[in-house]
This record gives sequence, C-alpha cells and structure tokens, in this order.
Amino acid sequence: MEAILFYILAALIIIFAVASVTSRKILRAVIYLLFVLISIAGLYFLINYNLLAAIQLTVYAGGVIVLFIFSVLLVHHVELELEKTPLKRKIIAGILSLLGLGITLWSIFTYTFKTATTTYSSIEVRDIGLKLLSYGDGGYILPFEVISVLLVAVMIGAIIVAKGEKLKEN
Amino acid sequence: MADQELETKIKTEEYFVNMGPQHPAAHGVLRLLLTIDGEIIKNVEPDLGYIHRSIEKMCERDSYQQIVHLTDRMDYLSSNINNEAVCLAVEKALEIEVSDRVKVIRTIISELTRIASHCLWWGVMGMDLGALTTYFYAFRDREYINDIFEETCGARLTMNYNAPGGLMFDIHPNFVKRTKDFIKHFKTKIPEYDRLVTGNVIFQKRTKGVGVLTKEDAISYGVTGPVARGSGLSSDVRKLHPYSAYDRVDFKEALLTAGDTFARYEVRIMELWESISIIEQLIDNIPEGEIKATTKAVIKLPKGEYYQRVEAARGELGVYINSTGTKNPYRVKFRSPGFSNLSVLNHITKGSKIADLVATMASFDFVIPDIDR
Amino acid sequence: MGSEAIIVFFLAAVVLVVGANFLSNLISHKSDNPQKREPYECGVPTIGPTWIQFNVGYYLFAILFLIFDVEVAFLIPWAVVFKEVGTVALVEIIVFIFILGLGLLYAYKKRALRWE
Amino acid sequence: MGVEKKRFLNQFEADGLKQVVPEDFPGKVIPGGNGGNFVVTTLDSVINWGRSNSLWPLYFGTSCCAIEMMQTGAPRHDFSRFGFEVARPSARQADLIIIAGTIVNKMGPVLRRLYDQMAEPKYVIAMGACAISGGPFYYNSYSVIKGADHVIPVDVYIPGCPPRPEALLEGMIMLQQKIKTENMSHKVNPIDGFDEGKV
Amino acid sequence: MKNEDLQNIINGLGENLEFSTEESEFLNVLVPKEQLHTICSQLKSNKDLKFDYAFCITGMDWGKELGVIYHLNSTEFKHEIVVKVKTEDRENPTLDSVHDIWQTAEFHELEIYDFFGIKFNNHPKLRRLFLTPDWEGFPLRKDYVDEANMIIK
Amino acid sequence: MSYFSDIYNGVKSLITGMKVTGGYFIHARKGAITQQYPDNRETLKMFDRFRGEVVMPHDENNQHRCTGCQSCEIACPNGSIEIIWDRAIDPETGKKKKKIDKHIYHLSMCTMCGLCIEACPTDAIVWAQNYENSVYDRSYLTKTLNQPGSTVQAGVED
Amino acid sequence: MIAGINIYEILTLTSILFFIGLYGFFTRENLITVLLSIELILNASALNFVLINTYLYPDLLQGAIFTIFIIALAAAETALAIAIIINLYKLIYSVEVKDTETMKY
Amino acid sequence: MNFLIMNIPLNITSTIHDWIYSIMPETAASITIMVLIAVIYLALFAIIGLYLVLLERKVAAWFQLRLGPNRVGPWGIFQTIADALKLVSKELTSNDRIDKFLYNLAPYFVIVSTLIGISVFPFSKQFQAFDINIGLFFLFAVSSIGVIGILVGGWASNNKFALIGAMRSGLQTISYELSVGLSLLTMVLLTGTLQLSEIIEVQRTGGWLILQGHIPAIIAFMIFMIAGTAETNRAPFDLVEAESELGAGFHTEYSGMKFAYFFLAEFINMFIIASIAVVVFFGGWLSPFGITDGITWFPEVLWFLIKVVMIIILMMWFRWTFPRLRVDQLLTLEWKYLLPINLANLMFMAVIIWMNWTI
Ligand code: SF4
Ligand code: SF4
Ligand code: SF4
Repeated sequence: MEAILFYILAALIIIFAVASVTSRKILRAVIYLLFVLISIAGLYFLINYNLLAAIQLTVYAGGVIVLFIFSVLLVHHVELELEKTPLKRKIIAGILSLLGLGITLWSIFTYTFKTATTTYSSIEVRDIGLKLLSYGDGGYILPFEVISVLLVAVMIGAIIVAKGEKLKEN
Repeated sequence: MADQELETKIKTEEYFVNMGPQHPAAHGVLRLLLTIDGEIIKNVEPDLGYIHRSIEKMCERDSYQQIVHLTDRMDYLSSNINNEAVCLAVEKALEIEVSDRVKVIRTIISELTRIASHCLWWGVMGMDLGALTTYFYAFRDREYINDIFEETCGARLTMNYNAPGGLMFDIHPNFVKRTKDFIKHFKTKIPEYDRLVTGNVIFQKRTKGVGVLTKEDAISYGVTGPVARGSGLSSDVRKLHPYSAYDRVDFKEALLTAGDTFARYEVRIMELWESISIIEQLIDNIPEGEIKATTKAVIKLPKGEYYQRVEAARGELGVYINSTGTKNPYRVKFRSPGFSNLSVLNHITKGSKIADLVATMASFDFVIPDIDR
Repeated sequence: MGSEAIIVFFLAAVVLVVGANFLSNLISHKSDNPQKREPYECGVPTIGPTWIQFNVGYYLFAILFLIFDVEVAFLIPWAVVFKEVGTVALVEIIVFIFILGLGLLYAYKKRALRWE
Repeated sequence: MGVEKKRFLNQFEADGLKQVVPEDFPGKVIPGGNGGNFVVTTLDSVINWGRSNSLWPLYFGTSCCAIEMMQTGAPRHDFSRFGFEVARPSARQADLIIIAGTIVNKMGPVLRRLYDQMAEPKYVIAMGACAISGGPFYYNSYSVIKGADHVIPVDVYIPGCPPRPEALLEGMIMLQQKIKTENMSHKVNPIDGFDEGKV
Repeated sequence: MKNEDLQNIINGLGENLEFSTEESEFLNVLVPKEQLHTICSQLKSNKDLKFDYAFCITGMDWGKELGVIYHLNSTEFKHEIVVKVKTEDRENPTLDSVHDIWQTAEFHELEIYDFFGIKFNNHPKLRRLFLTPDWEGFPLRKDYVDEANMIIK
Repeated sequence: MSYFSDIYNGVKSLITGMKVTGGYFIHARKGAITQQYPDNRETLKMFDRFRGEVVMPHDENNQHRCTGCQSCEIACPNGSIEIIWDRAIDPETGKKKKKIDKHIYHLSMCTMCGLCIEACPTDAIVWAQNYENSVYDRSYLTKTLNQPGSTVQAGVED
Repeated sequence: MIAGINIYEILTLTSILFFIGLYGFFTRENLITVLLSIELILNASALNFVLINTYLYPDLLQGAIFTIFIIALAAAETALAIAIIINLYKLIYSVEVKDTETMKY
Repeated sequence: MNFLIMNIPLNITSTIHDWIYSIMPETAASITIMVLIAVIYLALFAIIGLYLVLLERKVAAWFQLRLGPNRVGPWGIFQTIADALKLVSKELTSNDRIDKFLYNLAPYFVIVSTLIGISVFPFSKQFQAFDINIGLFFLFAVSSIGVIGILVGGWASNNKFALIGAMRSGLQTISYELSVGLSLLTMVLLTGTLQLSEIIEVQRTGGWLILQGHIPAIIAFMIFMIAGTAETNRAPFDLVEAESELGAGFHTEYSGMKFAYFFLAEFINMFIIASIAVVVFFGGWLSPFGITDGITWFPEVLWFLIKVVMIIILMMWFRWTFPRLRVDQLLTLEWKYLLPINLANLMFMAVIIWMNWTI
C-alpha cells in the first residue's frame, strides 16, 4: 500500500511540477507549486519524518507560498496572462533539461547504493532536538545560532529594500 | 503585454469601489463612490437619489393637511418632529395659537421620538463598528417607545399625529403612565450602554481622533445637529429659536469641542439624558386645553414666505413654504439636516481607512430618505 | 507502517467534499442572465479597472511572518527537549530570541510594523 | 374605534371574495401560486422543507419600512425563531429579497440587478405600500416606481405603511407555505417572460 | 441687530439692491445676479455682518424667472437675512457659484441644478445628484411635464 | 510604563463590557421579551387606536352609514379611495339623491394616515385592527368596502 | 523507508523534479515564476537529502537536519527575493525578466 | 506512530473490523477501514459544524435577549439541517471574469485543511483517529495552509470587496499564527512532547497545565484565545468579512455549497481552536479533579465536549460583545503587544522550568 501511495504522490509531484513551470496564469503556477510541496510533505509523512513534513507545511506551504501569493496579488490581476516564451527557447531548454536528466539518471543507475541494513525506525522530534542542541560531534548548536543571525539579516534587508526611500524620511 | 499598456493600467494605484446602494453600512441606500489606494480613502463621492421620492414636487399639489403625512416619510426616525415643523409653519402663517396642552404633548412626543431615533442610532453605530449586540439592546428599548406611540397615535413609526392647528386626537389615558415607566426603565439602560460600548477600549480606539471636523469647517459646510455640536458649534434650535414648549423647560445644550467621532457619540448620549429630563419636567403637568384649534376644511395660507425650523434628531430641519394664497403651497423646501452633513463627509474622511469611513458615517447618523426627500 | 492513514484520510476528504458539491450541482435549480455573470458590487456595475494594487505594508508583514515562522519551526525541537537539556538550552534560546528581538526592535524603530 | 375582521388563513379561500380590478389599475398584476398545481414528490417536499425553513434575506431596506424590518429582527419579534436572521450582505448567498421601502427610478435597475445576481431559488417579498404600488408616492411623483413588481416578480405582498412586524412575519410564513407547494421539475423561473409581460 | 441696521450696512455693499420685509419674517435682499458673488463674499467677510452660515439654499421657479434663495445666518451675531437672486433666462439659466464662500453650497447647488437646471459658474463638478444622468428636464420647474412617470391626481 | 497600564485598562474595559452581555446571557430566558407570533395570534391584541385597515361597518340589515359624499376621497392624500357613485331616488322624499355604488379602497396604497376617517362626516368608515393582510396577488388588496346590496342607514345625512 | 520502493525510483523522482525546475528556470519570463522554479530545485535537493539519509544511513540524522536548514535558507532567500521583486515592480511596473534590463541604464 | 482504529470498547466495532478483514485481502481491508474512519469523521465534522452554527445562533440570541431558532423541530434543533439542505439545493453562481480553476478550488482548500485538523484530536482515550507524534505542530502546520484558500478565493473572484477581504485575511491569519504557535510552545516546554495523547497524560498526574504553569500559562492562555479568535476570523477580528465595510468579504461571489464550505470551515476552525485549548490547557478528556476516574463506563468524550463548548461559548461571548478592530490596530495588537509579550513569556516559562518552580 505504501508503494501505491508513493506512486500516487510521485505522479502528483511530477504533474504539478510540470504544470507549475508551464502554466500561463501566474497564481495557478503558485498553487501548482503548493501542490508539489504538499505532495512532498506527503512523502515525508510516508517515510515517517513527521517533523520535516510539518516544517515543510508550515514554512513552505504556510509561509513561502503565502508570500508568493501576496506578491502575485500585488503585481498581477486575475485577467492577466503571462507572456508566451519563445518556442525556440522552450525547445532548447527542454532538450538541455532532458539531456541533463538522462545523464543524471544514467549515473544513478550505474551506481550501486549500499542500502542500509539496520532496521529503520521513525524519528522522534526529541532526537532532532537533542542533535540541534548538542555541541559535540554531530551537534548543530552553532548553525542553530547562526540561523537566528541570518533571519535577522534577512529581516533588516527586507525592510530596507521594501521601505526604500521612505526609510530616509524618518 | 506591451509596456505602455501595462503602465497606463497600473500607474493609477487608485481604484474605485462602490459602497452602496445595497450595503449594510449604507444606512439604507446611500451610494458612495470611493477612490481608494490600498485601504486609504482618497475621495468620497456620494451619489444620491436612490430614494429620491420627489416629496417637494408632491407637496406642490397637496393640501396642507396632506403634506404632513409626507413628512413622516422623510426622516422617518424623527417623524413627529417633521410633522411638527410643517404644522408650526402653517400655524405661524395662519397666526393660530395652539393651546398649551398641544404644545406640551408635542414636545413630549418629539422628545420620545428623539430618544427612539438616538436609540436606533446607538444600535446601528455599534453594529457598524462590529458590536452586533448593541442593535438588539437598543431595539428592545425602542420597542417601549413604539408601544407608547402606538397606543396614542395608532402607528409605530409614521404616526401622522400632528395636524395643522393641533393634534389629530388626544393622548391615550395610559400615555402618562407608560411614558413614566419608560423613563424609569431607560434611565437604568443608558449607563449600561456606556459600560458596553463607551468605555470599551476597542470602541475608543476606533472612534477617538477619527473623522475630525473642526468648528470652522462645520460652519462653512452648514453642519447641524449633534454633528455640529460635537465640533463645538452651538446649533440647537430648541435653545436658539424655541418653539412649542421648549421655552418653559430647563435643559442643557450638549456641546463638545473635540469634533471627532467619539465626540459626536458623546453628544448623542448626552442628548438622551437631556431628552429624559425634558420629558420628566413636562410629563407630570400636562395642562388642560383644546386639542385642535378649529381650522377651515381647506386651509389657505396668506401670500408670503414662511420658514420654520425645528430640531430634529439629526439636526436643524427647516421648512420653507412659499404660498401664493391658494390651497396648495407654491413651493415647499425641506432643508434637511442630513443633506448638509453629508457634504462634509468627503472633507473629513479623506486619507483615512475604510473602517474609519464606516465609523464616521455611523456617527453622522444618516437617514437617506431625509437627504433625498 | 507509515503515516499513510493521514494521506488516505486526506484523499477521502477531498473525494467526499467534491462529491457533495457535485451532488449539489446536480439537484440545484439554475437560471442564467447576463447580469448574473458580472461581479457583485452592491448592486451597481463596477467602475474603473478591477486592478487593485495594494501598498507595501501588506507584503512586508508576510516577510516578517515568514521569518518568525522559521523561528517557530526551530523552536519546536528546542521546546520538546528543553527539560532534558537544561542550562544549555536556556542560554541558547536566550541568545536566539535576543538576536531576533533585536530584529523586531529594528523593524519597530523603522516603522515597518506600522501600517500606513 | 376598531372592528375585528376575519383573516383568510389560506389565500385561495378568499378567492370568492376577490374584487374585480379596476380597468385603470396601475401596474402589472402577478398571480400567485407558482407551480402549485403539481404533485409534490418526496424529494421535493424534503428540499422544500429545507428551503422554506431557511430563508436568508438580503439587506434591502430602502426607507421607513426597513425600520420595521429591523424591528422584526429585534428582541420583541425576533424572526430568528424561524431561522430568518441570517441576513446576507451579498446577493449571491441570499434566498429572499424583502423589499422594504420605496423603489425609485434610479433604484429600479439596481433592484433588478440584485435579483438577477441572486442564486436560484430566489423569492421576493414586497413589504409596505411603497413596494406594492408606490403607496403614498403613487400620484404626482415623478420618480417613484409604481410597485416593485414592475421590476421583478414578487411572491408575497404585505400591505401597510409600514406593516407591523407581525405582518411581516405573517408574510414570511405565507411565503413558506408557498414554497412548500413547489415542484422542482416543473418549476418555472418567475422571471421567465417577465419582461415581455407574460405572467 | 435690527433689520433696518442690516439694511443700511448691506445697502452700502452693492448697487441696485432691493429690500423688503413683507411676507416674510426675514429681511429679504434681492441681488442682481451679476453682483451675487461679490456681495455674498462681503456678506461673509464684513466684520459687522459675518454671515458665515448658509442654513438653507433653495431653488425657486417664480414662473417667469428662476432663481435661488439663500437663507443666511451669522453664528456670531445670530442675525439672519434672506438673499434672493433671479435670472430670467429659462433656457440656459446661469448664476455664480458661491461654494467658495459657503462650502455647503456645493451640494445645494448640485441639488438646484438637478431640479431647476440652473447652472453655476465655477462649480467644481456639476452633475445630476438625485436623478439619473440621462434624465430629461428639470422636475421642480413649474412647466415640467413627465407623462411616463408622473400620474397626476 | 504606559505600555502595561494600557494593557491593564484595555483588558478591564473589555471585561466590563463582557459583564453586561454576560449578565443578559445568564438571565437569557427571563430577559427575553420575545412574543411567540404566530402562536399568540389568539391573544395578540392591537391597541384600540391601531390603524390596520379602513373598513366600513355594516349593521345586521346590511346597512352602512356612507352617503357617498366623497369627502374621504378628497381628503385622501394618495388616492387610495375611489368612490363610484350613483344617483337614486329616495323612496321617502322622492328626491334624487347621491348614493354610493362602490366604495373602492386600495389597501395596497393606503398609508394609514387617517385623514379619510377624520374627514368622513358620518363616521361611515373606521379603522380595523387586523394587521395580517399579506397576499400572494396584489389585486386582492383592492377592496370594495360596501358589501354587495348594502344600503345607507336611514337618517344618515351629510 | 517506503516498503516496496527502492532508492532508484526515488532518485529518479527527485532528478525529474530537479530538471523540471531547471527547465522552468530557463524558460520563464517572469521573475516570480523564475523564483518558483528555484523553489522546485531546492525542494528536489532537500528531498534527496532526506531520502538518502533514510535509505543509506537510517541511524544518522544529518540529512533531516540539513533539510531543515535548507528550508530555512529557502525561506530567507524567498523573502529577500520577493522584497526585491516588488521593489522592482514599483520602479518599472513590470516583473518580466527582459524588462529588468532597462535597469542597467 | 500509533494508529488507533477507534478502539471503542464496543463489540460492534470489532465485529465490523473482523468482518472486513475476513472478506478482503489485508491491504484492501486496511484501506477500507481507513476510508470508513474518514467517512465517520467527515460525518462527525458535518454534525459538529452544523450544531456549532446552531449553538452560535442560540447563544447569540441569549446574549441579545432573544430566543433564537426554535420553530424547526423542538428547540429549533433541525434549523441548521434545513439550512444545510437549502444550501445543497442552491444554485452555484460565479461571474464571467473569474479564474475558474482557482475559484472552484478555494472552498475545498479551506474545508479540507480544517477537516485534516480535526482528525488528530483525542476525544477520549480511545476515540482518536491518528495519534501522530508531532500532534500540536501538525495542527499548527495544517491550520497555516487554510488561509491560502481564502487568499486564492478572494483573488480569483475578481471582485474588489473579495480581494480586499482576502488581503486582510492573509495579513491577519499569518500575523496571529505566530502567536498561536508561540503560546502553544510555551506549554510544550512543560510537557516535553508534542503528541496530544501524551500531553493529556502529563496532566493526569500533574493537574491541568494551566495550573501547572503558573502565570506564564495563564498569559499563554489569554494570548492563545486572542490569537485563536483572530485565526478563525471571528469578531472582533472579523475584518475579512466585515459586513459594514466589505459586504460579505472574501466570499462575496460564492453561493450555495461553496459558500457553505467557507461557512462550515469557520465553525470547525473554532472547534479546532477550542479543542487545542482544551487539550493543552484544560486536560483534554480528563475529568476535573478526577471525579469520574473511578467510573469505568463514563464516556470521557463528554468531558472533552463540555470543555470545548465552554471555550466556544467564551469565543462567542467575545464575538457578541466587542466592536471590530481596524486593520492597523489589528496589526499593532499582534506585533506590538502579543508577539513581544509572547517571546518574553516563553523565556519566563523556560526560566521557571529551569528553576523547577513548577507544581
Ligand atoms: S410603505 Fe410607508 S413606511 Fe413603507 S416605505 Fe413606503 S412610505 Fe415608508
Ligand atoms: S388612511 Fe389615508 S391613505 Fe388610507 S385611505 Fe384613508 S386617507 Fe387614504
Ligand atoms: S365614507 Fe364617509 S366621507 Fe367617504 S363617501 Fe362615505 S360618507 Fe362620505
């Protein structure tokens, strides 16, 4: 049954990804992307990385997509359609992508992965939390702090960009 | 899309929104054409006439008794006050002196009408600001007044109780008792209104400093009624040109100077107290007297122009009658308080948000048929 | 055994909801006229372009939200293990929130949180 | 003062007492009872039960009658007892227009537009003399439409100026009765042929 | 202030002013239409008059002439007068707008335009206020006929 | 510090407001003044001055008091009353006399102003207190007040 | 680990996703849609991290934690990019890639 | 992760369970059972939604001195059924210039996201569809995508009121989501787990969390209630469909079933928020002071529902008392008051736990 679900999700991911990069209505493209993201969250659920799935949903679906929608709402209108890409460019890009895909797949399939033999158990939030807060080997306490700096940097950057001239006024 | 096309399409960051004629905050059928940028209002253009019923034209073909019933339908919330205005004008022209009894009854009923009107306004103001319960509490209290009216006048809203020369008929024997009961009841309710709305932090934040109207603007725009008094412009006709029994009662003119939505709110609440005190002063000693001075069956006003004003719930209502001596008036003009108040709306809501516009409009207490006539 | 139950639940929900709508479409009574196909705006035709451009305030909040959202995502594992880890976690989070607090303060000072 | 009068519970009962309409009586007259002659099936009766008990009105009070309409919603009369209190600000979601007040020439197209934009099934109640015939503004007025049924088909008329809240409730109950006799497969849209004068 | 005093002051403001107090409780001033704007602005600015509050502006059809009646009041001195202005041109009546003196006039002039067809020079945006933009005729004129809408009793 | 006092005062005012509504909520059944129309149809009496509809009372001999003087028609501001009259020979005096054929009353237009009743010299028409007049078809609202075959009461003169 | 699915199938999926993103990146004319394509690419790689972690080193957590960081970075990047795009739009009223070239002058 | 198949101690459940397994291959059987559960939950969902609507109307009436619906069935209990029937049989309208796909998608989005949310609640010890190990966070995640439906629906309607409403909605939901998340996190510090059933277990021994957590818990509860009310777009935060300003707001163009979905979702969202509050602050299905712990047959569901209804009535009380905020005040409230207080409160709580001040 998991296999069936996997195939369903994979199909959804690919279909909506294609739809997302080809749709000529911009908000639809965003929504298709949202479906891709939700399906990926589904995959995470399937392998029991529940925390990841939830983060994917919160940050991506709830945050990034909302931000996208906001920007679309700001710059686009429901009756407006995107410009057509020249066919030539499409073909070239298509061929290039297919080529790249072929090479990647070829290299993947010619490599034998040592699939792990240890029995696999689902991840608890605890494990991740402990990892994030340990500073020994394999601990991530530093990146954790750095992320906060990054976030603040982004915040300040965004405010400066967004406010532009208005910032100088006050 | 070509660049120019895009540019012409987007450069206008402003857009138009119709608010009304069918809109919950339109107080009936006012249509405002809003020019908006984001949520900021750039311009408010009222479009009237969605309830323009040509009352002024109709008056030119009606007899003076018949005009009275039309005025009920103008500002239906202060219907009795409107009736009174026409009757007073006719009586002034005919030089009829109505009896004290009529004067006192008229005053009491007018004040009751004012209370009913302000009650409705309070309920609707709360509703416009999102506090829906106010509407029900206010209508509960209105219901008592309606009972008083219905018992005495036979109708709840459009009473047509005044007639040129007096009243249609005498008050009902229960009138005094009912009115006193109501006053007693209502005195406990106004503090409740205050607790529920006036002190509320959200309400204060929504109304204080919103839609500020200065005294100069109030004068220039000819604003009247509680709106003017909220801006410090003394304009109470009951004080300035007393009519009926107002010269024999003691009351204060509600006057505040802040000029914002909250001040207008406060003024009306103060007026509720004043109305109660006026009724209390009169209700116990209604003098005896004629209920209706005899008039001819066909009333003809002497040639001339007559202007009578009264203080309706929304402000000064002026009735201008131009008579050529026939049984119909030559020209009747109602100077409705809402009309001039409306003209100031654009001026004071420019630059505020949609929500502020709604709050300001609620504090103006428009009755659209009164504006449109 | 994975969390596929959630996925199945999701699919079932979608099917049922869409089905109900389909049913409703089937039994409802219909009529058509040109006015019905226009946007509803208080009973009068819309005026001017329906293009609405909002001012910058809107998306700045979305950006700030995104940033704090990421923060919440990071705080969750922290919160779960806080009792176990103890002092390190406390120091860690104080620094973390302090830095973000600085950002918030900056935004506040620059009136980015004021919507005009 | 005052005389009690018999009330006709069922309007069809009153048929015998119907008066001849004077020739020059203004306005189109819409006969009542839409589809009332058909057999009502079970499914119909279930759906009719739902529809009749869930009439969500649109805010459409133009003048004085609107106050009585509000009064009907207020504690004393409380039309929420019947489930009518869910007033929708958008025509798309409403089932019923209560025309409470005068309809003037400028408002006519708006009313029509609102009616057109409502989703089926939709019903109309004309409340008050103005909405029925122009009422006090029938003669001498240059701007009042002489009856809302010149603009849209009306299901129930409630005379009065303004009608008492009880009268409005009675009108709504009558509308419920009317809905209960509807038959889905034979339902004709009242608006069909309305503009051509076929009724 | 007494009507006579008012009359004396106002008389000095312009020429050909007609005064009357008959048939009215106020002092009526009939102003030639050319002088309307100047006199009105002086009525407001004159420090003894200060008519700053226009409480009623009425359009009027006297049968022969069309015109406007301004009821003015001074919020400071509480005295009141009536200013009248007439124009005989029924085809294309034009008067000066006083909206820059009393801003309330902006709306009232719209109403008068709507009902009487009197055009006001310098009015910011003259439009149909109450009636539909394509309405024919001006209903409050005495010679208005409208067979379609108006049923005469 | 105003930051915290703002919060305190704000919350306090909100709670004051909630007390008012909460009080009503607790006394919900007692405070409700709702009438149970239509269940109370039997007991629901209008005030005796209530203006429901204009009617013309007839006595047991099917006689009314209307002389057909048309005062009401003239007084009515909006033409809700139309009188169709006739002349008939009075059997007693032998003189030709005005008499009503039909006293038509448009309930659909009546504004309940009461002017007709004030105007009627013979008190032939009075207010009825019925308030339930809804119809499906507006032609029901045009009524003939005098019953078929009715006559004027003896001795009523205008 | 997903029963019945081996790592090749999963890697195929992620590669396809990656190249769809790449295709979009090349063909799209609009800045926002370009950004969408970038999101696709990022997601493909994040998915890869997780899956390789699951399949090859189920006892470690590096993949998962890295994915969290990737998501955080993606969010940060999007936030800034959107801020820039909207600012651009306010300047030249367009978010088309080709129009941005006018910015050079 | 546990997947409890509603182990209601009734024979009939297990009979059905066995029977399904007996007639089908295993995979099909488990799918069937999941679908069955889904269907049961959806039915529950509809019933809860409809009766919450009725409750709202009744409660509103009681606040307003009225009686509320009481004619359709005894005490009006069939009122909302009639409404539902009406809405099902109502025409679905749309206008010409919409984006068809997105317009139709939006209501599903909103309703499905709330539906998923309801599935993780422990109504009682046994009565829980999924006991997912990230329970709270999952709820938070799911609720964060519901807003997309509103945004998209408002945009796709091609209606100005709808667009303004949608914009406001987006702004409001994303802002207040932070406060919801952070106030819940404050409590997670106490429990050390996100799993809902375990959160309740923690409270079995230590008392309800709102008592365990002293002042910070109370502050967190207050913030949660405010933010939760805002999340569900209810008054005083109902700017999205502020009637007096925007008419019907983002769903101006929707009718019939689609409108019903939005309408229902609002109420289910309220239920979700109340349920979270009950689970996190008031001990879920635990009886107060363990008064019914000894009684084995006592349906613990009842406690859960009673508590939820109390919280819901509290939210309704807000709605029927307060005026609506203005957009900028809404934002000020969140970004100037709630968020900083919340962060401080979180640290306060951390310090309290670190110092072991808990009861
Ligand atoms: S019927 Fe009477 S009360 Fe109703 S709107 Fe007309 S005039 Fe007003
Ligand atoms: S009550 Fe008034 S409107 Fe009605 S018939 Fe009598 S006079 Fe006419
Ligand atoms: S009802 Fe009265 S007024 Fe009217 S015609 Fe008869 S007698 Fe005359």
